[in-house]
Amino acid sequence: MTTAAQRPETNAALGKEQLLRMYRRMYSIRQFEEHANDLYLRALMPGLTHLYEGEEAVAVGICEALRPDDYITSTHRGHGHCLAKGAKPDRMFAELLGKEAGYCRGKGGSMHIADPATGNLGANAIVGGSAGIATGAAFSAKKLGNGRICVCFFGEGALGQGVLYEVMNMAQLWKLPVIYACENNMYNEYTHYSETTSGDILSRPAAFGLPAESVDGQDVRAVHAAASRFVERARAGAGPAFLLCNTYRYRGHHVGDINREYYRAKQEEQRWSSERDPINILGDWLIQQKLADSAQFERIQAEVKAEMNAAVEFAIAAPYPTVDEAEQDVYA
Amino acid sequence: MTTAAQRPETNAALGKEQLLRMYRRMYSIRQFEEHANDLYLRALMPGLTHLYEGEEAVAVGICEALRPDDYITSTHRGHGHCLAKGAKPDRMFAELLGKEAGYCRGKGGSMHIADPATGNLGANAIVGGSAGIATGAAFSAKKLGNGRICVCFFGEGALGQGVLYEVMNMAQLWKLPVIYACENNMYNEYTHYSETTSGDILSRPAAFGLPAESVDGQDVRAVHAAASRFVERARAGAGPAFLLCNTYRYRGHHVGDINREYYRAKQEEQRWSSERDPINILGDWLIQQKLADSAQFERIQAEVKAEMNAAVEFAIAAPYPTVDEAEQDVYA
Amino acid sequence: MPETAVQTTVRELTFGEAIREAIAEEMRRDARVCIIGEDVAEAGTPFKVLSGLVEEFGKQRVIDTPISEPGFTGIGVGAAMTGLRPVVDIMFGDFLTLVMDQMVNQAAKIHYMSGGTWKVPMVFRATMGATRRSAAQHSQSLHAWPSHIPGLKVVLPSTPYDAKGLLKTAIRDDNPVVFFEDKMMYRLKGPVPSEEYTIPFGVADIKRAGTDITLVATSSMVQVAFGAAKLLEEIGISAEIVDPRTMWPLDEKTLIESAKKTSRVVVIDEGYHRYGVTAEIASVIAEGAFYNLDGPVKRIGAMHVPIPFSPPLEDATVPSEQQVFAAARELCGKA
Amino acid sequence: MPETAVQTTVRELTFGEAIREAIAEEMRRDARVCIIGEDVAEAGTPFKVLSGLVEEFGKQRVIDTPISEPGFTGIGVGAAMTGLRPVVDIMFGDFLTLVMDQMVNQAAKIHYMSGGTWKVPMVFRATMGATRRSAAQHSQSLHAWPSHIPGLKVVLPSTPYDAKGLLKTAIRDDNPVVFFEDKMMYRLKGPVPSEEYTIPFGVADIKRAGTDITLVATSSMVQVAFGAAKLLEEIGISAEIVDPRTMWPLDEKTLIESAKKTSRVVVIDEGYHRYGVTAEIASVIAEGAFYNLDGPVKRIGAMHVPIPFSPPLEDATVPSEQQVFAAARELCGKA
Ligand SMILES: Cc1ncc(C[n+]2csc(CCOP(=O)(O)OP(=O)(O)O)c2C)c(N)n1
Ligand SMILES: Cc1ncc(C[n+]2csc(CCOP(=O)(O)OP(=O)(O)O)c2C)c(N)n1
Ligand SMILES: [Mg+2]
Ligand SMILES: [Mg+2]
Repeated sequence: MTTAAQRPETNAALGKEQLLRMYRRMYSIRQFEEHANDLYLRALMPGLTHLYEGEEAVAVGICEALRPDDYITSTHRGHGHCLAKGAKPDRMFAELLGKEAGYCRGKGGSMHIADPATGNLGANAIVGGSAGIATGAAFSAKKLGNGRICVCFFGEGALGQGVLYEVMNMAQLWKLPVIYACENNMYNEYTHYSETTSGDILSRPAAFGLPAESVDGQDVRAVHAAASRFVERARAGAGPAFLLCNTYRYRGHHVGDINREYYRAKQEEQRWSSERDPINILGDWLIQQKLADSAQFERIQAEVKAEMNAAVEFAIAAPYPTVDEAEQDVYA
Repeated sequence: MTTAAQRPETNAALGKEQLLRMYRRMYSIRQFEEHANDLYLRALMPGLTHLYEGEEAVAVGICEALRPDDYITSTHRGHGHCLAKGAKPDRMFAELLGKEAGYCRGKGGSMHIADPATGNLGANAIVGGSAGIATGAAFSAKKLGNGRICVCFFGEGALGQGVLYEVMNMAQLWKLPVIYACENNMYNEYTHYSETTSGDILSRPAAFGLPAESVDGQDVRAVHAAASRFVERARAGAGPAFLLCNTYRYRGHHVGDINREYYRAKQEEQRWSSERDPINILGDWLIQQKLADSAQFERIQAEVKAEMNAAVEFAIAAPYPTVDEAEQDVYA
Repeated sequence: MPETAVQTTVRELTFGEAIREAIAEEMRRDARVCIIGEDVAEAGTPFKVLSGLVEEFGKQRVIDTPISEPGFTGIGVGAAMTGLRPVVDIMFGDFLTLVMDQMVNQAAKIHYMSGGTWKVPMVFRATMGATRRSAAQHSQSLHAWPSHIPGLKVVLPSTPYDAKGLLKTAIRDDNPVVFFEDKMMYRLKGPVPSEEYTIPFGVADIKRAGTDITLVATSSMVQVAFGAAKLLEEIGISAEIVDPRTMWPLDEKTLIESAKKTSRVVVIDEGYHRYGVTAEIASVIAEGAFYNLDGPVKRIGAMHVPIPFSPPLEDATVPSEQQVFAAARELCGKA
Repeated sequence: MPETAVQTTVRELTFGEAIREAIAEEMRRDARVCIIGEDVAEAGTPFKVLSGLVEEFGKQRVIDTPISEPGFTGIGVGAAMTGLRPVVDIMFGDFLTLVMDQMVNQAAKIHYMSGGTWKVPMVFRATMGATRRSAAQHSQSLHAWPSHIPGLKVVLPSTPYDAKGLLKTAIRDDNPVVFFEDKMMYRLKGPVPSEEYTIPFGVADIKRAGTDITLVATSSMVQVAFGAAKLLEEIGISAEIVDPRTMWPLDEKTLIESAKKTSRVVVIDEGYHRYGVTAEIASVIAEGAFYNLDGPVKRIGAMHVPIPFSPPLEDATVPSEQQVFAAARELCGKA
């Protein structure tokens, strides 16, 4: 467990272009989620979905440190990971609406978007359910010597699942190129994590020999810097690592979780969104560093909005799969 | 993680009587296992069994620190725990032979001996399978306020099972009176534990906030001292703890595991049994301290041998259950 | 107006309310009963089924856990052995996959393995049922698995009345009981008397009397069977609806008697079709009523595919009134 | 002496050797095939089935794991998705309880949930079978569970020949396959040609032709059926033995045809009796051959109790030749 002070800033040299791409990606996720919520409110989306708003810097900071052919596994709150790894919003919205044009032909929905083209092994609706898969992808990468790594995204709630410790043990024994990215947004559904998590989180991976760091999950540059070090290390064959990203979800556990005051205060929510917003934090810094001005942001925002509107329209207009497709894809 | 130097010797005042009882208990276990092996070799015992020889100080040191109404859970290698908690050899042998007079009416066999009268919640043939049960017994004890504690015995192989970390987390969150007693005999079946265990063992429970200590598992007084401190602490309401007992099994993983040289050297086995035998270690110390002489040991040994011989004869002569009993006890 | 007077004495409760009431009554009656699970306290579960219980019984008896299904189920087993009577909450029945070792290798076998000395009085409450647009990992009906395991009892209530009476029985039972609640039924209303009652296990209920065909249906499929029965009535076929209520113990007698009477049987269940509970029920009837059957016992389970998210696909996987109607009509030779 | 010449070209292998040979051949043929499990390397599993493989293929492809069934199975799933073809070793089938989430919620559903984009080509090898005096947690035959799950294929070989041919097919299959080996059969000998061959899934095998009654039997119960067939022959009843070989896909056609021919059926399997695979097989036959059956389809599974340790009790729980004989004789009206 190293502290921030000890670490070299490996992304000091982050180019302006990359910084603006990260800005755009975070903003895209934000917009995507706003639309998802809107689709729910307009009763156009079947079921419920879990929004990633507030946590954008985690997915973007980490995925920016990856190669296109690197793998990720994702969670029930997976839109951000998916977009950050390069998925297209139109096919994602189509999937959210259960349409044939979706990434999973409508069969997966929000909680199961997967995309081999971007190395996305899939979102997973079992908390902790992708820990094995991610470790297995790293196992393959090592055996096949293809230089890939895998990032396993999961919420701090998944710290409750024993399988996580089982696979961290094996990842360390076998020096597998996998990074366990814990998104601590402080809530397991409607329960504060302090009620479900004993001891010190970073000590857990450390006990299995994994290097473990915590990072400000609202600061995309910090996330990216930490992730880059672990990615480099893993790619060099030094094995797994654990990155604890402290963050916050702005909205409910899912789109239907509106009255939240029985488990968290409105002020807390307001404090995070007004003081710790990842998009603003990067935006302010870019302006301060004179790397961008507000006109640039406005242009990006307008472009993203147009793209998202078009994507939503595409998805709404897209046809449902035909009923006979229910029996397809059961077996390869 | 405190070190030995920091600890007060809480059992300095161990009386001679108690020391001799521990000697007798360890010797009983040794004799029991010799007979079990013999029953196997004579083809009188159905199936296989896992012998505890070499590890006697762990069960005896810990169980001597318990009240009769405290609970234990045990493993596939459970005879030692069972005897140390006060079970009768005759009914144990009867169980090993599948006889009606056995603790489980012959239904459980060696791997499932259970005995409510001595607080034995049962041996368990699923590695790590009793971690939940033990923690649940502590949960009851706390809710019912009956002052009991529970010891969960398990081999270091069970460190591979995620459920152990799940329950340690809850035990610590809820301050449950449970002690996780890890018997590190260095082998998971035929594989050295270093091939299956990353990081530092004591750091694992420590990561969940549990006090964790390691102890020389061949020194019954040391085991007893450490266990007593944890038992006192748990009974006082301070919560769970983890005791790592370093030990060795003299024989094969089970009675049929005769040719072991492909996974461990004969010299290693000899070194442990000649230099680190728990019965000799206590015996030598007692003599050195002038608390006993060899005549006393001989008397104890003769008594134990007679008891074990009688117990074996009882079991051999005992009848099998009648076939209709197969359908009994499925439901309470 | 005696008719309305009778109606007012029988309360209407939702399925969810009936379950909450059963648990609350048993917790009042017996201090050993406690609830263990994720978000069961203040949140009252995501389905709000347990709302209010923590306020009445406190955090000591309504216990929020980490997301550790194997672990907290194991704790439930140990607690049950040592003096408590835990009701363990498995939020989505799909997560039973995570607790099979604790349920099957531990809870179900401990009484037997110990020669009858230890008991495991606990209830596993699990949801089931599709069409909630929750996709393949949050929609399964896996009751066939525990039904296969000796040492477990398995309950599938279909009405608020049954839910309450059977759950009270489950909590009082000295064995591990797996209790399945179709989450799509939580808002279903039905009469539930305010007086105390329990319903014994192993007693099927004839939900509708009929003469031409027997529809054996479980859980929410009883509603589907009612819909089909109405359609059948319109073409002059009188359908009897039999709800076994408990998969184990199974009331073979009532099933076979009904089949003997009507001579035709369709078995409907929302579990996956293949190797599902319809197979056992159909076999029992096919054997027991062999000489009285006019046609083969027909089985209708969920389409044998992982449950898809897309609404038109998902709807197609669940047994429907039309499907049951068509199968029944064909069996009755009116196709 | 052409007869003996023919005999010498067909080798005899044990069931265990046939399995080892299947894996070794596939590992030679395809560098992506690897083995993951506890004590699979130097120890070659406690049953010695994999002995010698680590010597030939090295520790990089024969991988000893910690005692972490959920974890290493999950690793198998991820590895299968990304270019390997793992054969995951579940030492005792009873430990399937620990991997149901990885097997059922992950491996079985990933292809479907991803709309056909990801594949999970892996094999779960698990043992089954009682009478080894291993008691309730080391003796179960839990194949009914995966058979219930769409997305999985389930194999139960009954001879060395079938074991080899089916295991090679399993390893080449692009889907998760659960392969059950009765541990009491590992030393059973039978002919296994040295030439390469595979056996397709979904093709039942008529192990013995007969005319009066069909004995459908799985895994080691095929031997039991042979014993019963001999006894039946002595009283003039000609029994046909049909081994479905794969529970899924299930060769309904062959089962039904045999039943139509003989008009009487007994189904024998070593899983627990209730809600076991005999129920599905019996239902399929009872429906498909309804108008040809002279009597109800009889099912014989393991006694519906946790498997006891004590030899006389344990032996009583497993289907026996005598039981099958008695059931068949009665069905044939010769009781
Ligand atoms: C095994 C399992 N248990 C329970 C659930 C229900 N569930 C869905 S999300 C969730 C909370 C997850 O919390 P966390 O991991 O912190 O992720 P977050 O939602 O905060 O992003 C729970 C309990 C589940 N999906 N899977
Ligand atoms: C869940 C599970 N996996 C595998 C086994 C098979 N098995 C029995 S004992 C054993 C090794 C246990 O090692 P350890 O926990 O160190 O105990 P020891 O035998 O050394 O006392 C294994 C792998 C089992 N019984 N349960
Ligand atoms: Mg969270
Ligand atoms: Mg060991």
